[in-house]
Amino acid sequence: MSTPDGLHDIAIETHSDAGAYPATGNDLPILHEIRHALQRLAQSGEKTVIDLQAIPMAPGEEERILQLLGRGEVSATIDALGPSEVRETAFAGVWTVYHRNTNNEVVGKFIEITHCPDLLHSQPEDIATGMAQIRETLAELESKQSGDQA
Amino acid sequence: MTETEFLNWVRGPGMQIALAVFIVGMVYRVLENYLIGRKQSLAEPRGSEWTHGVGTMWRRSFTRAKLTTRGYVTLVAGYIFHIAFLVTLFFLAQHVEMFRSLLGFGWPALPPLLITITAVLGIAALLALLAHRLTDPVKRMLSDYQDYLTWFLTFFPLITGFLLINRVGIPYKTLLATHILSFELLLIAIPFTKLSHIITTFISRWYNGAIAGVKGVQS
Amino acid sequence: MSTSLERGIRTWVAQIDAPIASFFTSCVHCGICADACLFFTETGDPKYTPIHKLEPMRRVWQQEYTFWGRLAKRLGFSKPVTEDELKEWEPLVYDSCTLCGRCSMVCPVGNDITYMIRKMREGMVAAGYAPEGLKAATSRSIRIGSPMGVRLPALQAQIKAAEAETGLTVPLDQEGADYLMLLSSAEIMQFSEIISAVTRIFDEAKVSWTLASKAFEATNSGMQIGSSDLAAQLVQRIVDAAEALKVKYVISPECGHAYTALRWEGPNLVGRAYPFKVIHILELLDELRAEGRLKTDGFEDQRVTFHDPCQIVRRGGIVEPPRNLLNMVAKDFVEMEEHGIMNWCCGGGGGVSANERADPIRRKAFDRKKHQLEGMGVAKLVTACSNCRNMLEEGLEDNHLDEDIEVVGLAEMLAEHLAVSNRADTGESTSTAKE
Amino acid sequence: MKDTRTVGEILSSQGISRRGFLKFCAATASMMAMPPSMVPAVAQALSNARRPSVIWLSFQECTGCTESLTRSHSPTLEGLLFDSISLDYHHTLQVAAGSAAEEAREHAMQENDGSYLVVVDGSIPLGNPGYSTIAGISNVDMLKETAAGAAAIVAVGTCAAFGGIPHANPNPTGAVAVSDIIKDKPIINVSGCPPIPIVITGVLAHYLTFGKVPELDDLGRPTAFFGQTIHDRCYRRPFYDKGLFAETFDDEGAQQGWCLYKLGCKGPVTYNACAVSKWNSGTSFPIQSGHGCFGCSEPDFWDSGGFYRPLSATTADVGTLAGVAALAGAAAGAAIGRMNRSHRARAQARHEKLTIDDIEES
Repeated sequence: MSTPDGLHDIAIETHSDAGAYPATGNDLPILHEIRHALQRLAQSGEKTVIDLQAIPMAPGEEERILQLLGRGEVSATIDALGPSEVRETAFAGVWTVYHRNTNNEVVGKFIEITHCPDLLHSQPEDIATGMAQIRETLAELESKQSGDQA
Repeated sequence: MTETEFLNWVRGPGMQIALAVFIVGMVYRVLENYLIGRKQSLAEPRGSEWTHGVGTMWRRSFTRAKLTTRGYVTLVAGYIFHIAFLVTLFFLAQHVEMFRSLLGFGWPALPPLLITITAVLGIAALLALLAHRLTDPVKRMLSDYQDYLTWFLTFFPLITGFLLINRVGIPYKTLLATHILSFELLLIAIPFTKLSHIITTFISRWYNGAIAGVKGVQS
Repeated sequence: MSTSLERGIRTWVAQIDAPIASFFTSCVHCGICADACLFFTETGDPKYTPIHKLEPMRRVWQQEYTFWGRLAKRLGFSKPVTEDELKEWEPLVYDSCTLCGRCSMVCPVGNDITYMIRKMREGMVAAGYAPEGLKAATSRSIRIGSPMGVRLPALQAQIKAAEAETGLTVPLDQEGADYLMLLSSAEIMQFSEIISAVTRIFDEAKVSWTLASKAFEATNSGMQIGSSDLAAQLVQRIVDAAEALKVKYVISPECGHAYTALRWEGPNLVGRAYPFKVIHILELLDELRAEGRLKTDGFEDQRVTFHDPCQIVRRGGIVEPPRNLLNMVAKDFVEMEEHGIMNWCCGGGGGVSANERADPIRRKAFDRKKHQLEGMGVAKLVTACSNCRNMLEEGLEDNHLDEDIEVVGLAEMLAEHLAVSNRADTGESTSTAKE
Repeated sequence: MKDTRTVGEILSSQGISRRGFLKFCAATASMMAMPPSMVPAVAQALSNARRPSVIWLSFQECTGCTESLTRSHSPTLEGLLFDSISLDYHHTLQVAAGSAAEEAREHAMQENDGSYLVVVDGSIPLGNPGYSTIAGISNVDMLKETAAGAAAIVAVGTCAAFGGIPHANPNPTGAVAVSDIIKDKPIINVSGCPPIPIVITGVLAHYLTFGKVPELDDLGRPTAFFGQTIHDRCYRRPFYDKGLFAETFDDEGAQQGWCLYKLGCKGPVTYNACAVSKWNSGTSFPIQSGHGCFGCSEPDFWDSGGFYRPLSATTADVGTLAGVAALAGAAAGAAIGRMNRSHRARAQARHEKLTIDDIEES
């Protein structure tokens, strides 16, 4: 079965990555940190954010940690300066927050231990803007109505 | 001098200087002694000078006598130190790489955990030997400044090396350069001090064995 | 030309050789040699550390034979060896060293410290620093022929007594005999039984032997005091007599340092190889035993042990013969814990016994032998050196052990058990039977 | 024209929501290697930060640093940042050319005297200024002139920070680092060949956010990024600790991802954020792709004895030296040895026999 470029004649040996790399041992400490953070959250309501980008990861390690955390009941997408994915993990109170830019590239990875990530809340500044906008809209509608009546 | 310049210097010119001094010095010292010469015995020999001399070079690594406590302190700490130091020097992977760069060949290394143990043993043995030198009346009487200088020069590479493989707060680059420098200082000091025993011991043992060998006496 | 510091230093310069330089270079000041020295172990005084006894000669080596030492000397930085130091070192070198050679066996870097002390004494005596007792003994050796002042008539008297006792002739000045037997002064004066003992043994074994009237004394005070020149004079007498009598062998008697002087140093002292061989009496007896020419009868019924004379065993290499011989006559022969090449010195070798000044430290050092014997339950302490024998007897007496333990010479013990064949049947004897 | 609006005002004028801004702040804090707890402070500071003027000077360089910057993995973020700064001069990126370009620089310098930021990539030739000129102005003159009114200087890349490759032996142009010339201004060294893009933008973001120079190490590098060695944060470190090393680039050890120390990795002596930030959108970094670290963010990395020589190995040739030393030692030893031998022979010749009279007299 020869092909014009003959590349298929070259025997290619593939090596699997699976198991080839060591765990740097980040998973256990991170889980421990999360456990402590959850305890603080339960006792005093204190929130914790872990920046996954600040941790040196071996190849495949981040995936393993996410796998350990699992999937919970809530997931949400925020569309602000690109998509952000907010998910509750299998452990209630533990959330993953992944920020992407408008090119869909990840720019921030966090694990948040909180009742609900702050970013899901509507922000006071945006509420103020919204209020202004709704007033404007109302004013516009009302003026249109009164104009119609007139 | 920046840290990098320091490291580059000790890895290059520093090592050249140290090796040159060591080789010139040791070849010189051995010849300076050897060429004084000695008389061949006219007595009818009962045994071989050569084979007995060579045998004693090895055999004298083991003691025959019963010693007193102070002797056993020296003996045990001395054994531990020498074995630990030599294993650490020759069987840490990083050291094998150094020898490879000097000799053009290397050999298998031992696991770092084992080397950490030998380094700790070496350090502990040296500390014990220093304490003993300061407290034992015989050693204190025999000691001069050289005994303490050479102790420090031997201790220095061990302790810097130990810190190097056991993450500590000191920046790795400075520590590595200091460690290599400490080894170079040790090399340089060898021909000028009692440290030259690393070579002359075997010559002395040979003479001892040869003198005994002619008489067919054990040594 | 009289002795002087300058002459002493020049002697050291001439004596220092490649081994000495190597030994000084190698010393790491570990102090292990102290543990091998009975003068240190029995006193605990660090000044008795063997290598320390060489300090003045070490400085001479450094100043005369090393680059830095020469440079320092030229620039006036070095500390010259002084008269005061020699005075201080004299007792260390002569009173508290028996040249027993134990330190040379334990030095981890291989220094033959005994070899060094021997050369150290050359310079000391040339500088005029030697103990009076040893000087007097040497003087008697040179002028009279024996360190104890024994003259020929005294020997002749002992010969007569031996002949009377054994009924055999003790050959004297018999030209053409195979063996020339030497004796030590102590044997002639104190342990004269040896003469009858060897006469009987040699007669039985048909050994052709003789004594020499011009050279009966085997000891060598010249070597003990450290003067090769005088030692050579004493050896020369023996060489001359042996050559005149045309013997094939010269027998070194039961005396430690005599063996070293005659067997190992002698040819180097007189500057040529001998035309005869030197054999130790124990070697000869062991040979006779092996050839079946020495037969014994009966056994000692008491427990015996053997004290190894340093110069014969450790420094002489005659380790097995005394044991083979002892086993012929002793059923309960036990070894000391440290025996053979690592046995301890009696404390009086190397000229120490001739040096009255050393008496107190020598007696103190005997504690070592006392400890060795403790609990062994031996009734007889056998040895093969008349000096050791003297020291052991004296030491046991000091420690009130002389009632329990008897000191015996090995050849004598053998002679006691000698199996006597029926001479009339054989009808011939190399040893002339008394008519 | 001088823009006096705050960053907050600029962003909100672009219709960016508070949520968007907070997300931006979270990503920026992460980029600046700050803990997430600092996000509110960053947001506060950024809202009120004023848009600084930036003059970018390129000297003896390869444009790799600029390439790195423009290929940073979050263009929209950097885009936002650059919207927030006024890049008034960058001769690779700017549209203006010739005298217009130089006028833009001079204009920016005048208008923002004392407050603008100078970014430099490339080293400066002191051997002969003619090696590198821009618009007829030598690099050293332009640097001095531009630096005079600057609030701070960011030396981007190892060339600007430490001299880099132009400075390597035999350094034909006499290249030096910015810090060798400018002594009276704060200088932030962002070394690397090239520097990690996110580190460049992180440093600029820090300056923009807080209006001041971040904490620096003794080589003038921000400790937030250069505080730890590659080795300390390397995922292959456990192999180093166990003594498992790849011996060649294709052996079993290499395939198993073992430590690259024996293959010359300079990770233990290199301070940079590669092991954490990684390259190409966080995909990988040299060690992860199977090659040891060069140590490119360190001074003199090009002259540190070869990329493939283990750190503990000696870099100099010692074979000839050992031979020469042995011969020299033998010659000296033989000379003094002969002296020693004749010294001894003379002493022996002068020896006068000791007699019993001598002894008896003493």
